[in-house]
Amino acid sequence: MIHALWAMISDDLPALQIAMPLLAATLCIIVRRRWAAWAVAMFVAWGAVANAAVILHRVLTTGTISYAEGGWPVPWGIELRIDLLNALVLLVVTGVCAIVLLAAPRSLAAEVPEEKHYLFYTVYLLCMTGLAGMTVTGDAFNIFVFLEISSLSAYALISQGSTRRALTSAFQYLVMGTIGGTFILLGIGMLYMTTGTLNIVDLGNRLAEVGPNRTVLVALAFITVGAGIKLALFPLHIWLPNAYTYAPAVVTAFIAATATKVAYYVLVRFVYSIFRVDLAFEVHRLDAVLLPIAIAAMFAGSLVAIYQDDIKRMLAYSSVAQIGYMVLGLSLANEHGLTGGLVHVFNHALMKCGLFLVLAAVLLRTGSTRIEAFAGLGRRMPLTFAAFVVGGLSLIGVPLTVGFVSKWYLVLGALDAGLWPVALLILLSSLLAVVYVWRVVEVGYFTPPPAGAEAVTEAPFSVLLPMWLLIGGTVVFGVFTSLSVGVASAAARMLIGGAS
Amino acid sequence: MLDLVHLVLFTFLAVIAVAVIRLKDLFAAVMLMGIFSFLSACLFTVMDAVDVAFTEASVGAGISTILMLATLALTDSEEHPEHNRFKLLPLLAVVFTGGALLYATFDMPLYGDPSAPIHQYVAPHYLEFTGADIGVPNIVTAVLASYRGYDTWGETTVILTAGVGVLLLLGGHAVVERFRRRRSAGDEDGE
Amino acid sequence: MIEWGLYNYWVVIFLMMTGLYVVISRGNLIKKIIGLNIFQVSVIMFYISMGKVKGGTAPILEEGVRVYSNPLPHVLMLTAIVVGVATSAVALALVVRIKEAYGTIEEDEIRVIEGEEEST
Amino acid sequence: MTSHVILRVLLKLLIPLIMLFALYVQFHGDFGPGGGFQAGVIFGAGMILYALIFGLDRAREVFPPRLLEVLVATGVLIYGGVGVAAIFFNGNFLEYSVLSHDPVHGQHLGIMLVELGVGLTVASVMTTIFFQFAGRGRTDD
Repeated sequence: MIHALWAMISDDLPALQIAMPLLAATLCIIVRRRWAAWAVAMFVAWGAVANAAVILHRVLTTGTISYAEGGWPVPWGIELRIDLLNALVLLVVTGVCAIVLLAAPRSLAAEVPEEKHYLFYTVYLLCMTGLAGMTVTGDAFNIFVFLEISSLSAYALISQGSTRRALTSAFQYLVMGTIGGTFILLGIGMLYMTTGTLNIVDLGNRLAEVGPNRTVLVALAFITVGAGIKLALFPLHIWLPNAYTYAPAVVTAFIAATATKVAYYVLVRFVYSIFRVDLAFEVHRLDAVLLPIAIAAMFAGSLVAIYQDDIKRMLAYSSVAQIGYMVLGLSLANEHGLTGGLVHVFNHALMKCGLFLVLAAVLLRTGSTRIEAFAGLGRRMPLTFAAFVVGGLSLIGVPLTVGFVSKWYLVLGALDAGLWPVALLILLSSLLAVVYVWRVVEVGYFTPPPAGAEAVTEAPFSVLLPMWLLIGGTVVFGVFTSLSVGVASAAARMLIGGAS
Repeated sequence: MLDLVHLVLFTFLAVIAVAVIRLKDLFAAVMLMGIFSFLSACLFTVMDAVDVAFTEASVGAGISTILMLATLALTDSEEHPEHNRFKLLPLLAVVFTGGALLYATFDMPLYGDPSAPIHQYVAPHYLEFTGADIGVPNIVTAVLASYRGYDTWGETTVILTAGVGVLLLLGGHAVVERFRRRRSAGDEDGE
Repeated sequence: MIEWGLYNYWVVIFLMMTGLYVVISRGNLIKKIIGLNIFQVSVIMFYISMGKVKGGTAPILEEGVRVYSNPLPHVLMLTAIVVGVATSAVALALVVRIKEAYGTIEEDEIRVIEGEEEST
Repeated sequence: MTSHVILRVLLKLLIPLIMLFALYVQFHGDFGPGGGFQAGVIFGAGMILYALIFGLDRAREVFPPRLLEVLVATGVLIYGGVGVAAIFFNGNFLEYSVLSHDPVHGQHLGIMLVELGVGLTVASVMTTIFFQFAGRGRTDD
């Protein structure tokens, strides 16, 4: 019976990856009860992780998977196409979604009325579906459709923060995000106009035949700017600090680790699979634009982070800097550099999601995420605070953490490109991270809690577990790099080679 | 004849778009936006996109306008003009973006040119095989629901997301108030 | 017969940019949404323009008709219209909540209120 | 809403016609312009009109918000259900051809069902959104 079922669906896993969470989201509305909705979400989220793992395994063993939605062959129908690059991103998105869900009921109860939790889980699953949908699809317009699903649900999730500033942050994100999405739509329109197709592989091949022209150049510009807004590339990042600061804690943990990563994936996909290295970098010199911007982002994000008193906002600015590293990897356009950028998608998701869950725990116990709330936490919430320290070390890029791995490959990439000043700047910007992480560590271990402060206890297990799963991951994957770096470097080789 | 209609519609659309910038009265601006949508729908008909025209007329001129009016009833219907100082940066940004798009047009196929790439590849397949594959005369329906049915499922999900999003934002007013009170009674730094 | 050539695109670009200008230059939140709408509808016009074939008719199969306009941009834009109205609905709901929480829907006034909140 | 007698009487006659037109658009989409989305919007507009004329309370009695919520979900569920059903008939996701012995007939069936799902979701979402906006202005809720 089980075997028969498996034989039936085993070829349809790419489609089920999207279909199951989406159907589960609608089920959450129907069941309505808070715990039932959570159970449905948990079940399907962990199922999605398993599915993504099977897909990654299959891609590693048998190569790129192509799935024709509706049974219509390419280019007439929509294709799902999963290679090493999106298999990795898919695992990140589903994994983060499932792990954060563990902490959701406890953390949400403090911020969102219980009667609304079922709607919250619905939108949460929709957001995950949107992000996963953007990741697996092989069709340029389909990326736009799922981009809008994920964006709309992200706006709704962010607006659920407990202060009124969540509303204005969500609105600001909505306006910028819609402009970004529409820019991407315009860019896709221009590509379609010059080639007549929407399938990504087909687009790449036909674009190579057409060669450079003015419409293609502007399409590249619009897609870069549109994706730049969605991935919060400096100076288009202004929506991000507010959105991360005022969203509910679990939403920040989820969005910070997934939404910008998938936007980065989209940019990589367009640049390397559609425009491809010769058009994007040799003809149109995209690197001349992106490289300075990425370096500016690394420094601007870290510098501003140092002066923040709200730790949530501090980590948000740190994300701006980390996105700079990823884009740096993209714009180096060599194998080591791109490996560094791609592996940082995985690594940064681990550490940022873990760190934001630390903040969720602190918020739950002290009612604030401002730096004063951290006074004496090293003793009062030892496990939580230790997680912050490990995550912070990873942000800095200390050896044996994942942060080191990414920076190692970025430095190698910069040296390969003959840009040793860039390598130096990578190291220099890490020092800035030391400053802002140390500020918190100092307060946590060396500032005594204010006299008469309420007793604070260790965070509940349901928050500690996902937190340490992720923070533990930053050490495990910092030591055993074969999986993450292996997949990322193979993906980078494939992308630079021009095949997809 | 159709070209004349095309020209007149374009003129009206341009006038309306500029008027929206200037208008202080939000009620009038919303009505103009409804008219903008309706005129666009007419333009889509001229360009043979009857399904799109139908949708734009019912959504843009209908539902959107109703929602805008409902929002105006709950908020302000006047823009505060003192906030509209002239700012140079937005104008520069728009001129630059528009310039880039203008630059792009010079390698685009001319309007209506049957030899444009999009009329040579993929689309002819739909025109040729829809009859045999699907047996539905309206090719737009066939492509929408079958060839690109996955997109349309995504589109339906977008609508679902909007509905649930609005429920999250506006639903259960009393529930939210109770939650606020309970929270601020529990801890002082509630909000 | 008017030869549209590229003029058609130019008018559409003008409309697009007018919408974008309203979004980024006006401080009133509802005005911003109206601007977004105009921007999105103009992008739809851009797609529909490229689908037109001279002398063609609407892509509904009929006896005796040889030339049809391209149906694919129409299909894509049906989706885009839906995305537009969905975004508007969520944006308007946010505006209603912002009005309730701040008492205003002008960006500048909201910024002043938030500035005071931070300094206390 | 006690005045406007003429309006109310006229609209009472008009609303069934609007609903009928929505159904026509829903099921005639294969042949002419129209389909699930447009039909859903028209149907939603009919319900909104009802709420405008007879008041929100009565409209909520006719279309309870909870029912609308379930209908919103059902539409997407039908669409996805057709897709998953195709998998169980040994096809790909959303491959309607396998739903019947004759591929073209399967396509007809699939398109009709998914359009129904689209119409259902769109109509109920439009109504839900309007109810939420209209209900917001009042103190009780």
